[in-house]
Amino acid sequence: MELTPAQQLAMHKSMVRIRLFEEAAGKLMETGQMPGFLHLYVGQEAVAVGVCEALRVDDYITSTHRGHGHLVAKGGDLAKMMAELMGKATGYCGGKGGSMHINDLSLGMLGANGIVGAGVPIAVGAGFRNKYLGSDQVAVAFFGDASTNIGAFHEAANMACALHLPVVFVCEHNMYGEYTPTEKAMAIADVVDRAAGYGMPGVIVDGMDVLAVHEATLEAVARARRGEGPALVEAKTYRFYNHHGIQTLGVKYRPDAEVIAWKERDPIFTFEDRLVEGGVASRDQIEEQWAQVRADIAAAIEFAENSPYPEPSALLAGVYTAGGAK
Amino acid sequence: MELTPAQQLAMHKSMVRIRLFEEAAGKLMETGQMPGFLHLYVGQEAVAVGVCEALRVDDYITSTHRGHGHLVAKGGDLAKMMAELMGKATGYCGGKGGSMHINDLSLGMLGANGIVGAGVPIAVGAGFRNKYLGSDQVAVAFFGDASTNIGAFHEAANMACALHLPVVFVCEHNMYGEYTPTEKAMAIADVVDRAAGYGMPGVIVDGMDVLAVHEATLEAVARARRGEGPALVEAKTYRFYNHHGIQTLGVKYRPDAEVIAWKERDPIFTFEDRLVEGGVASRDQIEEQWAQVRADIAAAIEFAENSPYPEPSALLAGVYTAGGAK
Amino acid sequence: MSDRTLTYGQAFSEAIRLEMEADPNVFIAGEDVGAHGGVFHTFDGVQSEFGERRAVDTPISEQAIIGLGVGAAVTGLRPIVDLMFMDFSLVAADQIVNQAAKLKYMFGGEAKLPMVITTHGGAGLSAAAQHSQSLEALFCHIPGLQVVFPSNAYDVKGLMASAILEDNPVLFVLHKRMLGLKGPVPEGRYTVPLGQAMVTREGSDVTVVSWGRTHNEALAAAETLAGEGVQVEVIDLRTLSPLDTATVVASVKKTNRVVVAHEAVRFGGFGAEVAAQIQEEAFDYLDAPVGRVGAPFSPVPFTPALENLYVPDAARIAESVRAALARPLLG
Amino acid sequence: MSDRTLTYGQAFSEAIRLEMEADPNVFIAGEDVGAHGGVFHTFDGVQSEFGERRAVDTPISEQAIIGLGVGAAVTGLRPIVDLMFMDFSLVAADQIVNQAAKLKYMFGGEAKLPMVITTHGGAGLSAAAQHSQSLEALFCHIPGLQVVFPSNAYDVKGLMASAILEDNPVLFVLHKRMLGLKGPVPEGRYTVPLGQAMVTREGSDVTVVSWGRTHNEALAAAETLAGEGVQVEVIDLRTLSPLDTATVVASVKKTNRVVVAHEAVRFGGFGAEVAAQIQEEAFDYLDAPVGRVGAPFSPVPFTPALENLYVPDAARIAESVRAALARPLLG
Ligand SMILES: Cc1ncc(C[n+]2csc(CCOP(=O)(O)OP(=O)(O)O)c2C)c(N)n1
Ligand SMILES: Cc1ncc(C[n+]2csc(CCOP(=O)(O)OP(=O)(O)O)c2C)c(N)n1
Ligand SMILES: [Mg+2]
Ligand SMILES: [Mg+2]
Repeated sequence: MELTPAQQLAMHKSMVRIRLFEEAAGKLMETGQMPGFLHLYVGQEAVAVGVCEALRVDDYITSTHRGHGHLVAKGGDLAKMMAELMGKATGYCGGKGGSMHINDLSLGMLGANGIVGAGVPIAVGAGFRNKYLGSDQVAVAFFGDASTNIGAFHEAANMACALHLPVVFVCEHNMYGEYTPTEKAMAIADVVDRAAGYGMPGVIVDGMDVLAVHEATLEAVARARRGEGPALVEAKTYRFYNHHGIQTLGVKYRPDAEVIAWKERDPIFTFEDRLVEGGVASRDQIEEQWAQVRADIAAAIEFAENSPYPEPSALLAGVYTAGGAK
Repeated sequence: MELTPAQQLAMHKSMVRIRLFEEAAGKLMETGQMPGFLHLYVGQEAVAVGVCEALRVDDYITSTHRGHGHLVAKGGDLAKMMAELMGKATGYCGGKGGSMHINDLSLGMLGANGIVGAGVPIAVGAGFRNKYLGSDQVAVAFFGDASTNIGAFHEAANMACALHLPVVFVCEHNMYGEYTPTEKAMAIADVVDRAAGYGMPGVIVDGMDVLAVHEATLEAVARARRGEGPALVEAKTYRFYNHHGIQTLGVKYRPDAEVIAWKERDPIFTFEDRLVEGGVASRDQIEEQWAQVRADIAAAIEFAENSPYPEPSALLAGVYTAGGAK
Repeated sequence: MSDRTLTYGQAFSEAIRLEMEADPNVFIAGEDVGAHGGVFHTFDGVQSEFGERRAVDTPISEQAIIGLGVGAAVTGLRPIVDLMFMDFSLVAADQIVNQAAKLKYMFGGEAKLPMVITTHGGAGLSAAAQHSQSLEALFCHIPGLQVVFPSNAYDVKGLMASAILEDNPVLFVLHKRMLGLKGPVPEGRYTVPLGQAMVTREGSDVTVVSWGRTHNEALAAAETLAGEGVQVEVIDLRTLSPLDTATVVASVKKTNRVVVAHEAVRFGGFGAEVAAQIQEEAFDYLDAPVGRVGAPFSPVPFTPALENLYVPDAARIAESVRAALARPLLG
Repeated sequence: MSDRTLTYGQAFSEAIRLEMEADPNVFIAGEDVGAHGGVFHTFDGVQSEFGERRAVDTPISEQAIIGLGVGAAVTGLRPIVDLMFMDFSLVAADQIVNQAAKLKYMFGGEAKLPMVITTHGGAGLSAAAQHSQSLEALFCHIPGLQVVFPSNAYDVKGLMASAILEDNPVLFVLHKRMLGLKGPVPEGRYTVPLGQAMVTREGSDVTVVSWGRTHNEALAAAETLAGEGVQVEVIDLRTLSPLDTATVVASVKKTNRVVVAHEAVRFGGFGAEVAAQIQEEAFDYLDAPVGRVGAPFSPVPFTPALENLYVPDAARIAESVRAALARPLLG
């Protein structure tokens, strides 16, 4: 299925939104305006965007500690995101969740997650719900390469296959789990080698190429919608910043040359070249998109900065839901 | 490596010991003399014996809820086992562990385990110890087919491969986990398909054929001893009795015909035919082995029956070890 | 009260079947809960009535079982997910504590998480240290969860109905030694509200607060003590979290002496919270320290010879009550 | 006391390095504990001194990390295995509670399980609900474990040395907000015995029992209250299990009033056990109910605006002490 120019431009814009949102958040953190831990998604934009472009609003996704990109790609509101990261009452979680628990149920985004691998069984639950209700909605679980070493991932992958649920597993293989090279944490190079152990197909895709990610995901999603069960998509990608925070070069565990080489394959800039070379968009159009997003981000920051912190009374609100199905 | 007649007879005897021990325990349970849950190993004798014959006394094994066979095969003392199952002070655990926690550290048998999959990481710890100390001892983890769906199995298998430890994973695929056919619990037929996902070799072997099991294990063990890392051996086998207790036919979840067909492949009787046909042993010799074991079992029961229950003072003993490395 | 009797286990499956009839979004999932009806047969009849779609046998994957519940609940279903033995809650503790319990709060209060986690706790079957625990204290400490532990068939059915209708995650514990215990159970749907303790025997001399199987030991102890001229008021907490402190404190203000008894290990057990609250709220009314009865500080032993000593029973409760009564009035 | 100072975090790695020098069977394993020195740098210098063999980076596999410790310990090594954040103990709860804690007992008492599980607990970094918990109550309830939670650099080093030398599994909790806190730490090997509380400030009017970061808040509260003419005796439990009841009770018998303060959620927290024991053992000495200070019944909120309200501090402890003192003497 050919993507229209409009779709391709939308994908480009979505990637730029992630990029600029993250870099703005990183700066705010640097200057002490953003509390807590920030795991920036920069570098991996093609994955979230390529995948989410293959989804409908009513499809579900679960995410990770590195979750901003997934929410932006699913259509998240930048202002509510920025406010949440700043701990404001107007944020997505009223300031109670922060970066690691950001979510938008109305967009089917069932949450970033602070526990490695823990979102994957939750996606299986959403997939179960879809099948249970006879709906053709799908559920996508995003997770990192190193997260596939944790039991929850395994149980979830197996259960989705055993129960034949419409779940697509998207592994973002960025070669590291925190500061440990993944090659030290697993004796295989490709996470896709695990798919056969659950009885699902798996495919490796260039995670720096948004169109490739999109195409591979489209197929996996279509299969799941048709009731043919789960599949795994492994996107080879790279995070441009440190595990958390904004350092790029000069970290002990990653050679600078490696970082630089991956940055040369920047998923946004390479896509822009293709858009221009393919006659899909002009440089001006692209610049215009950046400008629009810059304005959106500035507005989001302004909104967040001008928002109040939650009242003390919010502390105990929302631990339980009042009422029930009675 | 050819097995000597003496070795083959020893393997036969070991299988008979398991068979008669289990059937005696089953009878005692039936008549109310044995408390708790009994998960009988009958039918799977060729696996424990084939594997343990490939091990040294100083190699380690971890076991499962269905653990008596593994301890017998590792050289366990039948009297102490029987006493433990009866909850007597003279039992392996002083009556505190029972069937699901039976162990013999002096034989490297690090315990049956009541939690599915939980023994597997412990075997990895023993394998770590071997490598750490530069020893050529290996560690074997026994586990059931259905246990491979639990996270602990996955984490342990991956960790052993990532750290390149001398661990052999032995899956006893008896087609069921409790009352659920394994084909409903996983979308793959062979657990060995999971080995590649960790980066270790895997082999399927006829779990009703003690020599085949032995041969496959020998190779995996030799590899591990040489420092070449983990391997997985999947033995296709069958439990002749119910998940726990002694019912055979007439259970709801397993067709009688299936049970009968597997019983025709009884690992002990088929091995006896081979011993006789191959001129390794006479029928009389074989009958003599059964008689010896029968006497051993009778003595074990007598020992257990005549043993006292633990004193009340034992209740709080052994929660902590006194002293330390100070 | 109805004259129809059901067992504690049957009352459980009846509650499930009635609520599944009433709401197509309620389903059960867990190991062997479907075709086999659960290892303890507490799900008997569910799959035969509702089919495999709504009574789902899962792989042995406790983390994914709870995760399946979380994901299904947050997207609109009302899952009942089973953990078989309470000990296995430890395998799934992250999904229960870090996910199910906290999700709503972390998400800013918008999410709804109507799910029931069912399990079978307690000792008494010679099932040893990994199949006999009473771990309710762990989950009572976790904001976002509710914890229910009934002592009779009537309450099992009514509390389970409430749990299913509840919009928050509930950990519902059945005591596996009580499954065959019969009691009157009305036929139709009814609820027993969560969070309400019940005075199950009135008395004026001393209060015993308990739950689950130990509650019935408390009743037996009260009977024995009645023969000694002591009138024991017995309270069955039924729901541990939220705790019905008011009912407990009202009783203690009347009797001035109290013993809290449970099967779990005494040290760090939930009885400590009950005791701490009683002395906070009824300090001036107490004529003796709040007594606590619980298991000693060891894993559950296998052999009946030791397990019988381990599990707190009526005799130990009576002993603790006598100690509370023996205490002279001061001042 | 030495005039050399180290941070709380440095004292930890120094204890490890000294014990690793002394015993070749001691090693560390966990996520990023090797090359990176731990996410909080509490293992800094270990791999550079002892190499990859004895400072092992593992996959993200908390169950297998603890299992590795159990298997290595029962076969003769002395593992130190790390869980990074205390919240992740829930991922590994089965291996900690059902395996490590119970193995020796289930095996009839013959096995030896010398292992230390290290982790970083507590709030105060805006790390939200899954990276900020104080879950010590869960593990104190488990027979077979010991639980240590130090409040200063000197104790960190001495208690960690004891934990490594100990033949039983120890859960060793560092508070992640205290890692940079400096204090005097002697250079060589020394131990602080497990199971011994310490009176860290003497006083005659009221006792405050605490541990970890909250202990230091208790000291601050005592300082404030001294200005109001109140002499507070402060006790740092240091080890929570086994609990040094004797030291606590002796103090309460002297002061007749007591507050137990901790950072964990108050409901079902370990403070309940301490309070319950105090009223059991010092009932006649108490002039006021045992006060308890703990976090409210909610997950840890992310935003500093709420987290600061959530975490119990000196002001709340002082308030609770004043309430205990305000209580009139009866009788
Ligand atoms: C259960 C658990 N263990 C450890 C951590 C700490 N942690 C957070 S992110 C991370 C690395 C995850 O690596 P990967 O899955 O590859 O994702 P990436 O960060 O590379 O995007 C770790 C170890 C955690 N949050 N949860
Ligand atoms: C964590 C956990 N979940 C569930 C159980 C209950 N259980 C005991 S044995 C068993 C089936 C195991 O099947 P398999 O691994 O194939 O071994 P088999 O019984 O067939 O030998 C189950 C579900 C358990 N003991 N532990
Ligand atoms: Mg990664
Ligand atoms: Mg099986």
